[in-house]
Amino acid sequence: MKLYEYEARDLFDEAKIPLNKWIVAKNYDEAMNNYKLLKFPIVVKAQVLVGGRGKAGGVKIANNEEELKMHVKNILGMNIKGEKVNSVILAEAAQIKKELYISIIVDRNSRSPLILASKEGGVDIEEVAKKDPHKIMKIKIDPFIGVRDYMVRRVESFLSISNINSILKGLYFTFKNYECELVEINPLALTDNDELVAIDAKIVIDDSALFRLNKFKNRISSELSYYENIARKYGFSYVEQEGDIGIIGNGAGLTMTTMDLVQYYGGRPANFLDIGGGADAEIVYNALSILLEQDRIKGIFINILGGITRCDEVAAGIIKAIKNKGVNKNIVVRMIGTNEEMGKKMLKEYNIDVFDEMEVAAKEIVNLVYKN
Amino acid sequence: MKLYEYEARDLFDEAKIPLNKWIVAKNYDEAMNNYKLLKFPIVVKAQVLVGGRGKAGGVKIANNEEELKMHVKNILGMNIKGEKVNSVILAEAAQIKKELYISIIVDRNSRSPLILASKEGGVDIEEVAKKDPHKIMKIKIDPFIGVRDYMVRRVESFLSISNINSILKGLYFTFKNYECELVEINPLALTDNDELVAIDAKIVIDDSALFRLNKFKNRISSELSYYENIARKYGFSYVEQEGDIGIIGNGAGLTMTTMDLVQYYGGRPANFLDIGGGADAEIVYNALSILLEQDRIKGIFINILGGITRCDEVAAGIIKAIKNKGVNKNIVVRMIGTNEEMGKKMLKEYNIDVFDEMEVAAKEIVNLVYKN
Amino acid sequence: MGIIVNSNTRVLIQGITGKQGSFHTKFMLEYGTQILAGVTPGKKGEKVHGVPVFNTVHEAVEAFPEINSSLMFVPAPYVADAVYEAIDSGIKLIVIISERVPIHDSIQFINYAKQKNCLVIGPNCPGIITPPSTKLGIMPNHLFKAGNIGLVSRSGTLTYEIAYKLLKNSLGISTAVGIGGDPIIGTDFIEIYDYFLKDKSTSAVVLVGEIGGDMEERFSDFYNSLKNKKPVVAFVAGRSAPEGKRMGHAGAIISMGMGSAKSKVEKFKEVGIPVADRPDEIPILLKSLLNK
Amino acid sequence: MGIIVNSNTRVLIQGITGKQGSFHTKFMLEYGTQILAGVTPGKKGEKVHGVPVFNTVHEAVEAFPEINSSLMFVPAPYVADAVYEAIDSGIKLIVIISERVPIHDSIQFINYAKQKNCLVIGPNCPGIITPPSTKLGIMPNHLFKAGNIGLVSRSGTLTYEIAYKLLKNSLGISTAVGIGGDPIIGTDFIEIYDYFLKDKSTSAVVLVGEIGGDMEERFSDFYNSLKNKKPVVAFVAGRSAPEGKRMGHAGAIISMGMGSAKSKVEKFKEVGIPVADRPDEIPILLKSLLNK
Repeated sequence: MKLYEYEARDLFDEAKIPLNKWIVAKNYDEAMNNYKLLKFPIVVKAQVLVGGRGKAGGVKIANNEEELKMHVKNILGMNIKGEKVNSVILAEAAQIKKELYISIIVDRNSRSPLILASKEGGVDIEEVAKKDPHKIMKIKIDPFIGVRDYMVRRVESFLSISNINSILKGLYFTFKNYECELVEINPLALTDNDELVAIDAKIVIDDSALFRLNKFKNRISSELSYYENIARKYGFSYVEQEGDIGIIGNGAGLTMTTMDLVQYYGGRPANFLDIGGGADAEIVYNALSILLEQDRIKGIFINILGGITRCDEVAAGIIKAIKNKGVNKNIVVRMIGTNEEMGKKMLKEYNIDVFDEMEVAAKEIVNLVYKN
Repeated sequence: MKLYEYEARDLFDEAKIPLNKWIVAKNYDEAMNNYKLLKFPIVVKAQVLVGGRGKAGGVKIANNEEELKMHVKNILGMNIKGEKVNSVILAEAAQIKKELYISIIVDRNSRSPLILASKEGGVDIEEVAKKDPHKIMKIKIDPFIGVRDYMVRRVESFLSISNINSILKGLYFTFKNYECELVEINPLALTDNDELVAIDAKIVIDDSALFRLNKFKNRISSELSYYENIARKYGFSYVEQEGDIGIIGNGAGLTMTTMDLVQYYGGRPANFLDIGGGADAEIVYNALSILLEQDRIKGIFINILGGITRCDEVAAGIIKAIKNKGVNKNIVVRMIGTNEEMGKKMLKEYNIDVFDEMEVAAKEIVNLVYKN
Repeated sequence: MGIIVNSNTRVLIQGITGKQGSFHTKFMLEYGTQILAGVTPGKKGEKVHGVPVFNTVHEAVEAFPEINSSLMFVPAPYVADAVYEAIDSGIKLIVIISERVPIHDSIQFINYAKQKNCLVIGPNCPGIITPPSTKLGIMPNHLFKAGNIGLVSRSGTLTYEIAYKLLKNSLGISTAVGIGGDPIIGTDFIEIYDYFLKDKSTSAVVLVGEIGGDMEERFSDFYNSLKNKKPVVAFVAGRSAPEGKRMGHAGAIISMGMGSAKSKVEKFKEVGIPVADRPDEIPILLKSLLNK
Repeated sequence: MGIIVNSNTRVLIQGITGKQGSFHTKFMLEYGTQILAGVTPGKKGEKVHGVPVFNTVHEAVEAFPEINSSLMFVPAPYVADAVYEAIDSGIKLIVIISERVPIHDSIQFINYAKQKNCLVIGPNCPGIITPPSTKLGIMPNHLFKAGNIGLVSRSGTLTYEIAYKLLKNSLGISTAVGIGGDPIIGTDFIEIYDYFLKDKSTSAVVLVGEIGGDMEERFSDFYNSLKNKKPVVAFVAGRSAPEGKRMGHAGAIISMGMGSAKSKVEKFKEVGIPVADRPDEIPILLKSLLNK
């Protein structure tokens, strides 16, 4: 779960990581009432979870009250890549001598946290890694000993600075304490008087750890669309796409492959929907209902390989949805495995053809949706 | 450094380890003013660092105010194995169904913390280990993962109880947080209503960690005798014994061996005094002065193998002591190694014989002290 | 034969009395797996499909010293403790079925396991199966027949799909390993392939990747560096997946331009590993490699 | 020849610019030790008796990849960090001279070192010396001449005393190891004796114990269980020590009836290891064993 910048800044404050002075405002009045705590020039930053807000006009500098009013008005309520701006950060613009980069990430390869430090900050770190790999230093953190002083000295030596100890220890504190996948300062500014200040704050928390993170466990993720939130409630996994063929599968890899096959045969998948292992009729009903409701979806491909999942349960869920919601779309079902015969027989009665091979079924749904 | 029971109880309170209700009192009035917080019967316990206070009459049960007054009066100021009782604990006597034992120790063999649990508490755990080893369970704690729930379940299963989780986690918290060599509850009482309560509290803190333990770093250890405290101030290591031949050596092993040799030849070592590595004349002077001051000491054996320690510095320290304090005791010096010739020459001028072999020198000091 | 598990494998089930644990214990027993004991704290003395249940791993191992492997159906919050218990009891293979294990827990217990020379497979995996009779996992029994194809996959149901395709094309499996769909897992493609290289019963390997991370790219580099190889056919799920969205699996996410199917497919092809565009191409590619 | 260190040992000194570090660097160089670099944070570019100083171990090892050992004169509060730095830079032998290292630090870094296959000697030890020319330690150079006696000791000066007795009796040393006087140390009697068993240049071993703990007792059991042994002569310091008092060394304390010299001497004798009552008996006992 990605945090908003202002949430990440709160955690940085807790970890005593120095930030340029800032306030957050949920509306115009709040911004205008509180901005006087800050000195001009002031940066106004849209609070959204999608990347690239700067290029989208979500970050502006105000040199006086006039400009500030204008920027706050413009940015609040703005739509950035489909996400509405509901709050802004106002922050003092730092006098920056040099922009650096520092983060701690979960490294899949070493199965450990990793410190990433870059001599070039304020830009896409992946770009730096590709273009100038020598500008990036990586230090593996053994999870049992944490960030040690010697690592601090190595980073300082690499970045030619001398005061990153508390920042690095603070980052690791946040990383551990809030079970993060990523804590990032980009840019980390070296100011004209040689102080280090975080100008931005990015934190991604491990979803699987939310149950024990009291501070965040009830936070609703506004990254999710309307249907994605419904899916989370019903206990299956749903990701929206822009296409017109709805997808239901059991298992993440099989569901992705189902989408891939639809695309392979020229179709446009409308979503990823994984009902998980051992889903009962009710889950299948809820899953199918979400897709049936959406007008943009012209056809639905249900792909089940029954292991723990029983084909008769899946069939029962499909039948319930057809009865309750009515059928206004093409539906193709591929179903093999546990109780396959019973499931097939049940669906026959509703005139739904069931396929054995997913490739054949994928071709069929594409034909049905686009060729008619 | 061993803590007093009341200090250990404070740490247990911090760690939320349940204790029988208690107060500490430094004098009679304090005890009488505060005892009403407790219900009779009340146990009065002498606060000393030496073991065996119970047998020495330092622990008594009072069933009413009368008895309480008597016990507090008797115990405060009492002398237990040379240690004066300066404070007492008053504690409610628990209704005990069964006495158990639990501790966490530093285990030299596995280089790890170790949980020790015994079905028999309130007695000497070493005795139980010898007599009934099957009554004791040992679980190694990996320092990087700490006390895990499964260890709690194993201890509970072994002791036939079901609620030691918070006690064991609390003990480990104390053990880690205060860098202990030992945290021990003996006995751990199972009360009539099946609750677990610590009836005693023993903690030994690692001396080497004191510099970073703010709570204890300035605590003066009253375990130490007058001269032991002086020695600590001067930066050498001194342990008092009951004999009459004073010992000075450089290095712990060599100094112990020096004592052993004196004993081997029939003498009684009066102390252990290790001046450490690279001692200068001033340290030698201070060390020798401590021994020269003590009337019980009849002779002194100085045994130096010079490596970093220079024999001329040692000689200078000896000469300064002789000049300032006067010689009223036999002194035998064994000295080889760095600047040996110079040191020997210096001492010759003061008619002090210097030996090459420690065995010969040891025999000589024993002869001088006892045969004259 | 096969890798990691075989007829010498003696299994403990941690979390045996739960719904999933009990359900799959039955199917594993039916497949022929030698399950000696189960553990659920507080359930000592019970039996699950004839398998005795203990309170602690220590007790189970004391009663059955032959136990050399543990399979976990423990709820995610308790997985870490269960793993430490198994490792500290001397178990050298741990297969973790549980999903949604916190990443920081996985980091710690996987590093701990490595120190103690214990092999961890998973978390969030379907397990490992060596046909004809050893299954530590949740795969449908009937799809896995003995043969000479090694199968290693980041995905569960997709593994069964491929086993089904192999079966229909008269190809059998030496061992199939689901390594798990989390970002942090105990054993990766390189390590499993290394086992297959040493296994005489394996002639070729199917490697099933998916979006997220760079395990496929790292495998390709490793494969390329080898002198003696066994043929590999690869498949990558998620060609149609958008950036920045987790596709069901915690580890299946394209982030910051990293982990796309395109990158993985290109890298495989670059080092000479044929990539199937559809699952039904896998048996065809395999047969052509095996007939070379 | 000798054990652990020899003419192939290339040394880094951590804490080289301190008083002790600089002083002993000189004597080690005089003895013939190959010291390539030193580390003291903030002192990069300085030289100590000609040895270049770096800010971090990483830099030193980058400049001198031949470095395979580190000797530490770091102040006690900073020892743990220095050890982690050395281990994470790939160094496989660490000798820690520093005294008063917190026990909880030692527990952690010694366990960490073991995971990474790094050998730690100490803390609170005089070091290790293989005559005629390799010393990682603080022993007086002139007492240590090459020969066939292995020497392992919990004590510093007492080790020199015994080296002096051997020298006077025309006995030389293969390697002498001071394992350290702390309760928690990296390497114990058993491990060092194991090295001596495999060392062709060692014919007999002098083992110098002292009160505290049960390392001597555990060694005796180990020795007793061996089929092929080399002769051992033991000495135990602290026969006259009282219970409950630390005798200088942090680890030298008889507590709760454990760790007395009497127990150790009896145990040695029980398994057939002759024990010298006085240091000057050691050469006599050695000669009689070697002439058997």
